[in-house]
Amino acid sequence: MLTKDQIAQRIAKEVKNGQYINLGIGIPTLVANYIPDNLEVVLQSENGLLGIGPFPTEDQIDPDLINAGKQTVTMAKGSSLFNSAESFGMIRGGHVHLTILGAMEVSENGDISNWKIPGKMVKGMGGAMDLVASADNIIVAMQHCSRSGESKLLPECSLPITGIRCVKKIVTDLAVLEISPAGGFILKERAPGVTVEEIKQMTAGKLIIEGEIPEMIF
Amino acid sequence: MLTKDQIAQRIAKEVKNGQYINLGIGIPTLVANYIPDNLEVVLQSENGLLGIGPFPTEDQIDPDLINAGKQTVTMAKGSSLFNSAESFGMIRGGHVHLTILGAMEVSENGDISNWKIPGKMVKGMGGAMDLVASADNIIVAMQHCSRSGESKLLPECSLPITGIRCVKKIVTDLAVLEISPAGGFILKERAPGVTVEEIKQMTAGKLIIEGEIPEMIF
Amino acid sequence: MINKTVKNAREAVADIPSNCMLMMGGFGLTGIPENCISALLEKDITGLTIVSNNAGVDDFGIGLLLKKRMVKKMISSYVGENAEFERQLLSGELEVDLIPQGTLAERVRAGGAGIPAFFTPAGVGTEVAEGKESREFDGKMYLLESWLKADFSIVKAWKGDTAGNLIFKGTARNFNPIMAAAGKICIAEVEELVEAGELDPNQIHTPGIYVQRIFQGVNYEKRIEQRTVSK
Amino acid sequence: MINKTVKNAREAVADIPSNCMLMMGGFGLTGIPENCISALLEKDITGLTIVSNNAGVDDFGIGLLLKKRMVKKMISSYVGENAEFERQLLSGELEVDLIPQGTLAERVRAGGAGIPAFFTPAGVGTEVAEGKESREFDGKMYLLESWLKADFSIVKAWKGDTAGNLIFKGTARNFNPIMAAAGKICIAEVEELVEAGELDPNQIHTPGIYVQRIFQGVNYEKRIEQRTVSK
Repeated sequence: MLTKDQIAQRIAKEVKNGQYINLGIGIPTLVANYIPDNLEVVLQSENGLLGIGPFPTEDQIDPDLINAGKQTVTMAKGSSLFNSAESFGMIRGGHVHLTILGAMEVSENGDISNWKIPGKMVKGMGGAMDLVASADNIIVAMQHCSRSGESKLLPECSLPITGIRCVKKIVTDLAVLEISPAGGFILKERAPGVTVEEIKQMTAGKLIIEGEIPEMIF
Repeated sequence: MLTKDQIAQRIAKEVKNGQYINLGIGIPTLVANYIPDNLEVVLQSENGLLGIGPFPTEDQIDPDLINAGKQTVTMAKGSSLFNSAESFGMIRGGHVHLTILGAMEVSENGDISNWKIPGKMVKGMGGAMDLVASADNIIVAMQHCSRSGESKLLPECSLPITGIRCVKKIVTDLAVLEISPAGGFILKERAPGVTVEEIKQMTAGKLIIEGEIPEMIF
Repeated sequence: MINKTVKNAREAVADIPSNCMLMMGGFGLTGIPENCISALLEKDITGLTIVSNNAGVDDFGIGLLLKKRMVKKMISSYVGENAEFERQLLSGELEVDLIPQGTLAERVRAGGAGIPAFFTPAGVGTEVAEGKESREFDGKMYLLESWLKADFSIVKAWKGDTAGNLIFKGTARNFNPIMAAAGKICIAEVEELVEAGELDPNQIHTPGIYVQRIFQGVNYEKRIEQRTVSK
Repeated sequence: MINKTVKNAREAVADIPSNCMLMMGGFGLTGIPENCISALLEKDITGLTIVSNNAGVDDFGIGLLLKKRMVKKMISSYVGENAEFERQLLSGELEVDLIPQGTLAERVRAGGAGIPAFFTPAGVGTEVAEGKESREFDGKMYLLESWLKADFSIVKAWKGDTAGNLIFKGTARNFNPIMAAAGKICIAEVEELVEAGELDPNQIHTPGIYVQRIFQGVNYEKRIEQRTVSK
C-alpha cells in the first residue's frame, strides 16, 4: 500500500514537459515535490497565480501571496498574476492541461464526488466544479477505501456529484486505474505487494482486468 | 443655423461634472473643445483608453496611442489603458455616462441609423451598435436635413437601424430636441434666427411644441 | 479628473443601509477590505447580503460581521473556516448560496460588463444545475448562469490614485477588480493613495471609471491563514 | 518554465495552412503583427478566414494579404479604409462578416475563456439580430452570441519573455490579449524579448499560458493612419 507521498510520487510520473497544471488541496499539493527537475511545468493557483514556487522561507513570507489552499507561497521565475475571472477563464478555456485533485468517491463512468456529505456541514465546492468540468485530463488522488473499509470506487457515486464523466485516471494507495470510455475501472498497475485479488475486493465498481497487471515502478 | 462647431458647443452644455463620456467621430469629437475648464470629465476611447488628452505636438506623437477614429492622441492625467473586451464591458455595463454620436437618421421613438446605406459600400458598424445599446444617455449630433433638403428626423428610419429606442436628445443645426417616451420630437430650443415654423417644415417626424420655444444660449 | 477621495472608511461606508447587497473582495483573508469591515462593524445595520468568495474566520474579516449578526445571506464558493458561520447556518439564522468559484467570478464579471447571462460547463449534472437551463454546444453540456450585481462593492488595492485607478499586489488581486466593476457604488481602500497621474496608465488593473470612492487605509493586519514555510 | 522562443516570423508561421482560421490583433494599424504579416505574404497559402477588427489599408497590414488574394473571409467590425477590399467584396471574391465591435471583442474573449455563448444588448432590433435568439432580462432585450475561436492567433506585444508572458503598450493592446487566449496556437511577436523572470509578474497583461510561440520582431514601421497634431 502506498503512502500519501507515494501516491503523489506516482502521479508525478503522469506529468509531461511544458504542462500547465492545477493541483488541488491535500495529496495533489504533494505532487509538486516529485516532479522531475528536467521537466518544465507551470503550476496554476486558481486564486490568480501561474507559476507557484516553493513555500517561502520565514523572511520571504508575503501575506499577499497565497495559493488556493490559503498557504503562503512564492512565485517561480516567469510567473504571472491575474484576477479570478481570468483565472477561471484559463481553466474553462482548456488552457490548463492537467488537473489533479482529491475525491471522496469516483464512479465507473468517471463521475466524481468531493464536495459535500449529506448531514455534515457543507463548506462549499470552491473551484472544484469548474476544474472538473473544464480540464481535458483529470487525475484523482485518493485512498481506495474509506476508513471503515468501504470502496470509494463505485458503480455510481452515492454522495452529491461534483462533476460527471470527467475523471480520466485514478491513483490510490492500491492501484492505478483508468476510466474506460465505455464505463469501468481499467486496472493498469498494482501498488507494490498488493495483489489483483485484493484490488478486486476493494473495488465496488466494475473492474476491468486485461492481461498481466504490472507493479508500479517509481 | 449652427455651424458644426456650434452644434458641438451646444452639446458641450449637456456635459456634467465627473462624467465619463464616449465621443463618436465627426462633430462629437469637436465637443471636447467646448467642455468648460471647470468641469472634470473623462473621455473614453473604445479601443482601450480612459482619459483622452489633447492631440499631440509633433514630438509627442506615438503610433501606439490612437483614438477610435485612428487619430494620434495623448493621455490626460490619471488615464488608464485596457483591452477591447474590458472597454466594451465598461460601455455595456453602463459605466460610461454619456455617448455622443452622429446619425444619418433618427426616428421619433429614438431609433438611430448611422452605419449603412443600401447600395453603398458597407464599412461596418464599428462600436456604434454597442454604444447605442448600452449608454443611459445618448445625444445625437447631426444636420437637421440631408444635402438634398430632406428631413433626417423621421417617423421611422428608412435606413438600416443601428439601435432602437435609444436616442435621448438631438442637437442639429436648427434645434435642440428631446425624444418623448411616448414618441415624438419635443422641441426644446431653436438655433438663433431660426423660427419654430422653419423647424416644423424641416421635421418629418412628429414634432411636439409646448409653450414658448427659447433660442439657444451659448 | 474628478477627485474621488473620501476621508476614511467611516465616511466611505456611511450611507450603506440595512438589507442591501454588498460585494467584498478577497480570497481567504488575502486582499480583504480590512478598514471598511471595521467601519461597517461600527454601524447599526443588519440584513446584509454579502457576495464574497469566503466568509472570513471567526475573529477576522467577514467573520466579524457574521458574529455581530449583520449578515442575512452569504453568496460564496467556500465557507469552511468559520465556526460561528456554521452555527448560524445550522440554526437557520443565516442563508448561504454556494456557487462554483469560477461561476461566481464569471457572474460578477458579467455584472460589471453588462452581460445578463452566459453558459458555463461548471456544475452540469450536479445539484448546482437544478432549475437551470442547460444546452449543448459542440457536443458538451453547459448551464445558463446570470450576472451578479451589488448596491456597493468594497475592494482593497495596493496602490490607488485620486481618480480611482487601482493596482493590486500578488494574489490579493483575486475578486477585487471584477467586484469593483459590479457594484453600483464601488468603495476602494488602498495601502498607498497617490495623486492622479502618478500611476503608469499601462499598469492599472482597475480603471478609475469603476470606482466612486477611494481612501488610504490604515493599520493593515493582513492575517495569514496557513503560514507555510519551506523546511 | 518551458522556453517558447522561435527564431523569427518565418519559423513562427511555417505550419499555418491554407483554409484555416486566423485571429490577428490590432485596431486600425496600431498593434498589428507586422512581422508575421510579412512572413505570411511569403507563404503560398489561400482561403484564410481572418478575425480582425479592421482589414488594414491597401498597402499595409492585412490589406497586403487581401491584395495577394490569400483571404477568403474577413470577420471584422469596420473595414472602411481599403479600396482593394471594397473591390473584392463587390466582385464576390471576398466574404465579410461584420460584427459590432463590442460583440466581436466579447465573442473572442468568450472563446478564450470557455464560454460558448452569452447575451449582449448590441444589435437588438437591427439586421445583426436576424436569426439570433433574443431574450429579455430585467426589462431589456438581449441577443445570444456565440464564442469565436481560431486555429492560430497572431498578436503583437511591446515586451515579452521566453515563457510567453506579454506586456502591451498604449492602445496597441486592443484585441491582442483576448485573441492570444482564443487561438489554439498563439504566436506572439514582441518589440523586446527578455528572459523569463525579468518582467514583473504583477504587470503581465497576457499570462504565458496562452502563448505557444514567441519571437522578437524587427523593423517595426508602425504606420499612422490619421496623424493629428495640436495646433
